[in-house]
Amino acid sequence: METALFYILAGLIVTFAAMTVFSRQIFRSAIYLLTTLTFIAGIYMMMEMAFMAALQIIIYVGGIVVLIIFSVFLTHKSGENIPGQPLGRHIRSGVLAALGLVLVLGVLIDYSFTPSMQAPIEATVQNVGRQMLSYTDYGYVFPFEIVSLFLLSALVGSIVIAMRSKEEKK
Amino acid sequence: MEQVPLLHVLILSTTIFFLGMYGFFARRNMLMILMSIELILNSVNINFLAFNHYLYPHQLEGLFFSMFIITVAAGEVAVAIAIIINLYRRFNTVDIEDTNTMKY
Amino acid sequence: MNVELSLLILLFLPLVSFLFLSLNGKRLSPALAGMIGIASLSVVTVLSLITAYGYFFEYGSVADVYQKLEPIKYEWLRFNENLSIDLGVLLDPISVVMLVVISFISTMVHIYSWNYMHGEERFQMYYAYLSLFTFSMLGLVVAVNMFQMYIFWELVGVSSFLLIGFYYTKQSAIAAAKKAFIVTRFADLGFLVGILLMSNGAQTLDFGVLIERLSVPSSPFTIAMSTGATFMGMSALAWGLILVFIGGAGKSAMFPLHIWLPDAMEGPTPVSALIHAATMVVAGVFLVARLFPIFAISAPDALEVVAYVGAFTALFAAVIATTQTDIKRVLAYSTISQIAYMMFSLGVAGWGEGHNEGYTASIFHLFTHAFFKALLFLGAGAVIHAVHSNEMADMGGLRKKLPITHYTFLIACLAIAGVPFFSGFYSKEAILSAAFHDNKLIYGVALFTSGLTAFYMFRLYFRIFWYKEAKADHGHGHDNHESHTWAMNIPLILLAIAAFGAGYIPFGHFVSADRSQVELPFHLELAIPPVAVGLIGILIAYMFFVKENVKALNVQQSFGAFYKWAYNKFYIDEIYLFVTKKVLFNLVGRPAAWFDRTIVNGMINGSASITAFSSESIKKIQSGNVQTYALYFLGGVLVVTSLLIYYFQ
Amino acid sequence: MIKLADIVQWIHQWLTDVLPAFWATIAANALAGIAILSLVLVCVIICVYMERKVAAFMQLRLGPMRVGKWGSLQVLADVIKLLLKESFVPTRADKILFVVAPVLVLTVSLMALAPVSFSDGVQMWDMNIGVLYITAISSLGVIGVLMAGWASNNKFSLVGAMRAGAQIISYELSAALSILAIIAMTGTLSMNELVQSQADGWWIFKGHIPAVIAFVFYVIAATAECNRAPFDLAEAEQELTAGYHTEYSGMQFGMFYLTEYINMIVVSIIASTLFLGGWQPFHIYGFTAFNQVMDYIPQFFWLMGKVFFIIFLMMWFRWTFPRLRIDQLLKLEWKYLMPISLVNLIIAALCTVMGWHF
Repeated sequence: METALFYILAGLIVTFAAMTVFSRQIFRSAIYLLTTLTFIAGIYMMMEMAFMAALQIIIYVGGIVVLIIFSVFLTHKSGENIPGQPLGRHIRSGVLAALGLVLVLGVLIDYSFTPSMQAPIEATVQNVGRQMLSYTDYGYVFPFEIVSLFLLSALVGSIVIAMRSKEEKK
Repeated sequence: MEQVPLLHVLILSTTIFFLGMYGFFARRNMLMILMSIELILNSVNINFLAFNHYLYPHQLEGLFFSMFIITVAAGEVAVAIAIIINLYRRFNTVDIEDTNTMKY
Repeated sequence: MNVELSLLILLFLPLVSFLFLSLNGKRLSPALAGMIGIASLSVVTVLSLITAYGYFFEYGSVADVYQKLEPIKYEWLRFNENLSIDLGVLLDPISVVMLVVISFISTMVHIYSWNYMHGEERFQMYYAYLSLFTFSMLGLVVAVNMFQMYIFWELVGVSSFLLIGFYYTKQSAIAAAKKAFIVTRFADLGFLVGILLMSNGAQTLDFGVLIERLSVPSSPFTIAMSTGATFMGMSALAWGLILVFIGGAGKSAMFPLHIWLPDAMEGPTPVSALIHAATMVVAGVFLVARLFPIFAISAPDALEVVAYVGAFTALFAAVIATTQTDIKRVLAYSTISQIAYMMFSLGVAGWGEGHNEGYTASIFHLFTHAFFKALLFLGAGAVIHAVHSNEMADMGGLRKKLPITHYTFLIACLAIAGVPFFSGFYSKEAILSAAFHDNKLIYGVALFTSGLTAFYMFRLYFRIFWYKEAKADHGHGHDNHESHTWAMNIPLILLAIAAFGAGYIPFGHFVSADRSQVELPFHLELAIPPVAVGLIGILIAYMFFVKENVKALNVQQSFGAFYKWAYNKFYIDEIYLFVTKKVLFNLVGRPAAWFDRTIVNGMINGSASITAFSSESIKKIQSGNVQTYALYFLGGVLVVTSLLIYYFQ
Repeated sequence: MIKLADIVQWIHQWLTDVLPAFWATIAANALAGIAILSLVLVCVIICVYMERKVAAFMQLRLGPMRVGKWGSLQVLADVIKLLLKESFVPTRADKILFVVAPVLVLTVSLMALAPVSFSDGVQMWDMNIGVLYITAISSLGVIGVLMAGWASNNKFSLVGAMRAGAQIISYELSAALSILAIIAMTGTLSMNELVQSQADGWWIFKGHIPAVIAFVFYVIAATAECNRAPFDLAEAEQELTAGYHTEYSGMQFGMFYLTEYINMIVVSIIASTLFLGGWQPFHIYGFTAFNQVMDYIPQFFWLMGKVFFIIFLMMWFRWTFPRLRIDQLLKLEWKYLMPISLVNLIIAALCTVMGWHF
């Protein structure tokens, strides 16, 4: 049953991802993206990464996609399609992407992975949190601090970029 | 989901990756490009978590990496959208090929 | 107080006051700025007097020979093991004398300017510039190193540029500042080349070592430099010295580089007194004196050039001075003439017993001239302040209105004319006797010039203070003008005392070519002709100008064309203009411009159009579109990856 | 005494006995869903009736009195009216999204009920990230609102949707920070464990100052998240007709209406679970007899009582405070609530580390 669920999810993900990319209505595109991301969260859930799934939904769905939808609201008119692109562009990109896909899959299929035999560690919030804030081996406190700095600078930077300059206000 | 081979998960992520690639190349709308980038990032996240889950279940490294990727994606989107909004104010369009006043 | 500290304070106090005033000038009240300038310069004067006293009477002399002391020496830039630029302080008789002169005159001018410049805009900046000038001049005279001297030399040029162009809203002031700067810069080029030549020959930039190496005829450096390649019959050493002398001639306004000095009178009058009479213009004399042992011992032919240039300039300037009507210009030409006196005095001097009289005389004249010329300028400034005009025609009969100015001016005139018992008499007599011993032609020229000097100075004096009363067209009364100008009167009185008394200093005891203590000989029979000539000059001036009459006009007409020539400064400026504008521009500038436009530009345009063509053809690829780039990138990655995986495996 | 958990257990046992395992799971899930759905519907009906009555009493009037005794059947009549009305889609609207939007918001708000612990042992899904799950799922609701606003192709809808979106994602921050203050003290995200941790006293009492501040802020933020007055800018009638659901009619509108109340219930459940002890009865330390009496009230009713208390609070706000302007609203969140919540979180963490709570 779980296997079936995975393949259903995978099919949905690929379908919605494709619709995201091909859709000519930008808002729908965003909704498709949202669906894709939610289903990916489902995949995480199946991989026993419930915490990651929740994060995925909170940050991607609740944050990023909402942000994208907001900018869609601000920059597009409801009920209008975005203009299509010349066919050559589609063909070029499509061929290249397909080639890449074929190449990677070709390599992947030939490769055999060796799973670990060690006892698994549960990805609970407690475990994640302990390792995240540990400063011994395999601790992630330094990247954590760096990321917090990064977020701060992104915050300040985006405010500065989007801020109207004074003369513009007049 | 032990019955699902790792390979299938990787095929899924690869497909998403190249779908995102296609979107990145083919679309001219900046928001579309941004969404394609999100797809690409997500496929990478799937890979990290899948490797973590299948190959190194005794560690949480993949989880941490994807967590940081999500964080960076959030920052990236914030800045990108700030830029897009600003460009929209200047050019009244989000088409990437119309915002070419710095060309040549 | 120890010597190093006092010297450091002496040197840097003006710099500190310059920085302080120029950075805070706007925020300070003018009075405060002036007080700061005067106070710092007074301290500098006291310190330099202390230094002079200490040097001459306490630690300077060993066995009656004054030593070259280097109390401060700091290595600044080292090029190789031989060559370095040091910064430091060199104390020897001439630099100590110069310290005293500069700081004293500068202080007088500071005090004088307090009143003279009162109410001027940028009063604070004026004081800042004065401080800067003082700093650079002090640095110049104590330089231990040719290059240090060159640095300060240029600083002196800059500050004189700033001060001449102080009234920068006046077109003529800007032109004069530019002229002074360009002409002296042009001369400094010679100086720089000279420095390079000399330092190449002697493998050092240090004055002490340089003189040591080049003033001994048997030293390998001297032999190498004086026997090597010759150019126009003179050795490399002589050319090096002549090039250095050109630098000095530029600053000291020797013919034909004198043209900037009369124009520099556009600056405020106290500035003229400080820079263009007493200190900066003697830098050239100082430079030649500094290198005098080399001149005298190793390259007498270079020294001869100095002598003839000096003598010619002296006469030339004196002739022009007799015809000018602008009082500051008269003084300017008189300055040129007097500096030339010092110059040829150095030129006629030699090395060794009996010949070094000229050297001492030159520095002596420098010393006395500083006082009376500063006094003349300050007096002229007082007159101008009262009359608001530079022209003689607007003056006359001022002796009652400006009694203090009148008497001090008279003392200065007597001093410069060489009337006995005034300082100028002693120094001039020494110069003339040196010239008489060495070169009769120069002696003759000098004697005649001395008469001319007396004539034009008294022409000036009578014309200003006697003659007829000027038309009272300056409605506002000047009657009590002097009563409240204490700051102008004090320097005048002090300088008058110095101008009278400076001659009684036994100068030979302090300054001589080989730094030993000598007695300047006094030749009564040689003193009579200049005095007689001077008195004749004064008499003629008295006849012509004590009352309004037509005698001067008659004489002037009898000279005819020559008078006109001299009045127009022998058309030197016009010749310069002709040479630069017509000859240089047409013969060099135009062809060069043509070459530049057609050949050089053509080549550049050609390469540019080739580049433009090739870029045009590949421009499409660089579309600035990141998507396209990413597409290419992915394509490249795919190709390389598949090559690596499937082909090179 | 029969506990709710025993009944649930009994039904489960019966199902597994009667049906094969696969179908038993399906049937159990279906039953649980039906139970929750009916519970929620009942609650919503009570809420709607309560809203009217509370509003009426606050304004010194009687409210609905005609349909049924005390107007008790009024809500039922409204539901029938909504069901019978035609749901139509505007011509230029994006039809799919227009139809999906109300379904999405309703689904999402119902999904948020999955990890709720209704009584000791009565829980659909005891997941270890329960609170996080609810936060995540309720953030999905914004999408439905935005979708509705965009799909309606109507400027009132669009502006209303944008306001609602901005408001919800802004206030989610301080809500989450307030939740985190309690999470820091308990060290768990599971709803069940959260309730268990309050057996010896509710967090609002145990956690003293930071918990009280967090509770107040959570209630404010929750009110805003539900787009209720005084934060009902998204549907400010005077300005925007009805906000993002202007174009909706019939049962589609009914779904939005329903969702609004379900959201209230959900946030109230979270508030009561986190701060007011969930289904834990009210105990006073040392008053054994009193505590015994309190224990006799079923846990489910304790939870419901707390939920309705908070809903009543929110209704009280609605008729007490005037509506804010949009800039005031955002200023309140970004300049006051969020910074103070952050500081509060730090204080809570400090209390936890130093053991300053009970």
